[in-house]
Amino acid sequence: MRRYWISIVLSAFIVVGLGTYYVYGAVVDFPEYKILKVSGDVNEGSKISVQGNFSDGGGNQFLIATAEGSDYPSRRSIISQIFSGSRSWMNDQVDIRQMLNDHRSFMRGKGNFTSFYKDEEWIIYADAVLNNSFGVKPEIVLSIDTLNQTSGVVKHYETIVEDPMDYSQIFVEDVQLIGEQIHMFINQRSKGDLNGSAVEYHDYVVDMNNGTLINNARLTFGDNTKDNVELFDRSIMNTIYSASSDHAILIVYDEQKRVNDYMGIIDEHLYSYAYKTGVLTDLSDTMLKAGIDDIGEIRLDGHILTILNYEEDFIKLSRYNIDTEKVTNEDISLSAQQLGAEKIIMGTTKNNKLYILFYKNDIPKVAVLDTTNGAILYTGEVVYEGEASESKWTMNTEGRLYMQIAD
Amino acid sequence: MKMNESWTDVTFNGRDPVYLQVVRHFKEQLATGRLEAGQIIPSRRELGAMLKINPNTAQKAYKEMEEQKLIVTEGNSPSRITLDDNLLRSIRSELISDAVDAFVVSVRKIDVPVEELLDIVKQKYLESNETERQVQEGGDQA
Amino acid sequence: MIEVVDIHKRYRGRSVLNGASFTVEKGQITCLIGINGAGKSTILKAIMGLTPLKSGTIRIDGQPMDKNLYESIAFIPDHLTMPPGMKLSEGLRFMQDFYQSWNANRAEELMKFFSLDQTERIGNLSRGTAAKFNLVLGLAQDTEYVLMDEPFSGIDMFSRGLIAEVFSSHLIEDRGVLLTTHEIGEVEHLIDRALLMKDGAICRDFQCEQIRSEEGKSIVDVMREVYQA
Amino acid sequence: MNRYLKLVHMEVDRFKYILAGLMSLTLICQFGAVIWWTKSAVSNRESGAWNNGGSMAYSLNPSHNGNLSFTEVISNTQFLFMIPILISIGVLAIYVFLIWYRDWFGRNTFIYRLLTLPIARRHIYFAKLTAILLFIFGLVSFQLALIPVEKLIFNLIVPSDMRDPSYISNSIYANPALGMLIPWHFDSFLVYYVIGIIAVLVIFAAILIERSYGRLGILYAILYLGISAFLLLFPMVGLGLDNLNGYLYPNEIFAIELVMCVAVMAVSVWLGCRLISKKITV
Repeated sequence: MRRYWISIVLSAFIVVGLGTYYVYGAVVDFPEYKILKVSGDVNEGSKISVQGNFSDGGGNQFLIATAEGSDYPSRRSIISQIFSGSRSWMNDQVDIRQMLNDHRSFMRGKGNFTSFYKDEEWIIYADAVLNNSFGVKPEIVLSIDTLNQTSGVVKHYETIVEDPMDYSQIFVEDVQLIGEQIHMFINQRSKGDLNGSAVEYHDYVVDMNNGTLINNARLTFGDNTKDNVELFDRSIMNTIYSASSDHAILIVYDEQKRVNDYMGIIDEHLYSYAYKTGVLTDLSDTMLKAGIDDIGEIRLDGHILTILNYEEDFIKLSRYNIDTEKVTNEDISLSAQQLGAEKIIMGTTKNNKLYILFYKNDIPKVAVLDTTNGAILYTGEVVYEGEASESKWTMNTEGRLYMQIAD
Repeated sequence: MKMNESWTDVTFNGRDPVYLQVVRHFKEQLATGRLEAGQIIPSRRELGAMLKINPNTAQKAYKEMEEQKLIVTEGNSPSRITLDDNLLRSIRSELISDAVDAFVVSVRKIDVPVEELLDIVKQKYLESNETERQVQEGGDQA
Repeated sequence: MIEVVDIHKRYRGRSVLNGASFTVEKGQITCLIGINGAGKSTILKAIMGLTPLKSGTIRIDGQPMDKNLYESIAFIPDHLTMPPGMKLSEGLRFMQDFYQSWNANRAEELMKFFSLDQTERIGNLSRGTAAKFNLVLGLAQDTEYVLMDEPFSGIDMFSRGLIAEVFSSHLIEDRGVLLTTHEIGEVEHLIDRALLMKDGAICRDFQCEQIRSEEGKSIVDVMREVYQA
Repeated sequence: MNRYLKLVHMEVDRFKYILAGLMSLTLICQFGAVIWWTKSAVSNRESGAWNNGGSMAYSLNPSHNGNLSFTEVISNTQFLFMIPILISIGVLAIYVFLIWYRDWFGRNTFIYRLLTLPIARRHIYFAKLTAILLFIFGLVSFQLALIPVEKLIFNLIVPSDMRDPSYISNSIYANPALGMLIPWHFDSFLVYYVIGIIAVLVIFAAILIERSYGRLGILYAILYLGISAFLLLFPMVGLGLDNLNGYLYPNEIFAIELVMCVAVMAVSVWLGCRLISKKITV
């Protein structure tokens, strides 16, 4: 046996070395951060996940803290990084995730989540493809798949729309079903860089029974006549893309013509487009009347516009009803002091809750408010769980902090 | 074994079967008295080693000699030279006659008168003996 | 008995073996004679299963080559087959480890006979010494058969003597020996049987003593007939 | 003792000096790096040079309170740490070929002996494979064992009041090479090294093909390498894994990739064993 010592030692060394590392070392040896309840109902905090960095001198480690504990994405198994990591945007949408589970075969090869529409009876996927292959006259192909959830019947139509201005980009912003008509809200950009490129919004209406194009309405807004002014636009769609909604929101900035860089906004308009009537109304003035002077972070739920504004020292939330053209209830407005915060980092709303992330003496904290009445439902803070000797750690507040709310 | 030195420097020709050449060598040894009647002879393995021939050949040679009654082997005891004097004597005369025959055949071609021939033979033979003796003495002194 | 039946082999487009057939009997020294590149070594390799054949069969005591037969047939190639890094002692150790047929005492005996130094590194051996150690490795196995490739090629004459002595010793006795050579010289009187190779086949196969007594020819004479014809 | 294990030992024995060399190289480079960097950092602080913006290494880190952590040492000595690792990888990669070819070439062709051993020839194949794995994991666990020692050295040099605590596994990640070598997650470890093993198996098969079919063999071998590489890579790049309209779902692509790996692995082993026992020629 003694002749073989070298091999025996080597093997033993390997087993012991790797064994200990992967059985003990790797598993336990990491800083654990948690969101701990300070006041209120624990369940309100369960959806919150705070993202930040942990640093011990070497490069920062991205980490996500929740009520359960902390997760280090960079340390996830390579398999999950490669495979569940790809196309994760699909799974991030709760409605899409549901459809993926229920209708695996229908969802196959459908990856553009703004192209989905879903109600009790129908699931519709309407995509627009630009066919400008060489030698062919450029044309837009509207390809529509419908699934009748009760009968399980799947239909597929393709409708060709000729493309007068040779679009370089085409993007389906929203799909809605009104009666038996499929509305495709599409953003088309002609060739050329951002400024100087022509933008059009179209509402293509297609008959869901035979796929024929009923109407192609181009939305006209702002006026391009003013010289040294350029229009920049952004669109706001229903928070849950696949859900049915009567409106699409467009925000248009009149911006001073760029000489070499940004010259400042002259004016901004907020339009709402009603699918039923096809009418585009400028809400800017009425909203001003309603006391909304700044559209910061804006989201659309059905016919309710939620407008959230925050700075380091205050946060303000307004809810505006597009149909009644009035704010639904008193604004919720809080100062940092009221929150007991040194600095408000961010706020976000979800299902009638306002979530706020802030920190005080280097400890990240979170608060949850009811948007209907402004009541504080929950407050919590991110704490380090570990040996006291190393408790000097907090989540690195110099690095960017961010908050996500699970569905 | 005293006999070795006279054995190790045997050279064979490639044309006659090796085992016959071995037998012949034995006979020469006998005729010149290097081997005596009844003397124990090397085992075939030793022989093979001494003559650098493979054991099968040695075996064959011994078989031949046994058939010619030249050597005898009782049971497991090592082979020894036969004690049969007549046979031994006949070997000697056989060797001599063989040699003389060969000599006669070659000398016939130039027919020399027998007396002259005998003289020459006698003279040469003595000379060769003389030189041989000197060689041996030289060897002994060294 | 080793039976080689109608073996064919092609190498780099030319046919090296071309229907060679012969047998090797136990208790006999059989010599495979042929000019360089006649395919002598190839035959030995083929018997040892070191190179695949195009066609033909090789049987050892009636069965095809398989791992257990390596216990009963030893191969002594024309060069050492042990890593240069090893000491001679380690080399012997290695053989002992893997061959049940290994006979340690005989190995000792042979090492003494060739007066080889156990502590020497295999890489540092001179050609002659290497050849001797090679013989030790092959002959210290208690095998039925021994195959030797050119045991005398490039060996100084003193070593030749020693090696020749091995052939006429009990180490060879009762075994079936097949050796190859391109110069008959040293082995002329050692071998029982000669196989003359030509064009990848055996063109003459005779018992040496027989051809001497019956035709009064030496092996060299026969070779002349074959190779100068 | 089982003959297969004896063969493994023999292969290990033949590589021991190179292995020892690589290990000591790693040790010298990394210890040297740690000592040198830490010492200079400490003296920097004692001389107070660093907080008037002396050495830039620290100013890189925004949240720096003047204390030193072991992780910081690793992240500032990456190059010196990587050199021995890369050299080791290179040497092992070459030896994957040499472990076979050294038995064919040179004055003594050991392969004659190996192939005429009274054992099933696949043992030779697996012995060489096992040896390679022992070398790889031997070096990895050696590296792993070095890190705590290096941390100890760090603690000895730096006075405790100037020390920030740090996590071994985070320190490992401070150097990408170490992170690859010893991933934090065991799944990743498996994935990396199984891929490596598959590569070794494919190369072994290619070598044995070349050894079995002479000059034409070189062509076949390259062909085999190409095909295997294609089969292994195709599912990852060819099936639109991150194309949002890709027809296959990611987990389906994963399944295909898995099947490919198993297939290539199995075929390579089978081919290797078959060639060495039937077709190989010396």
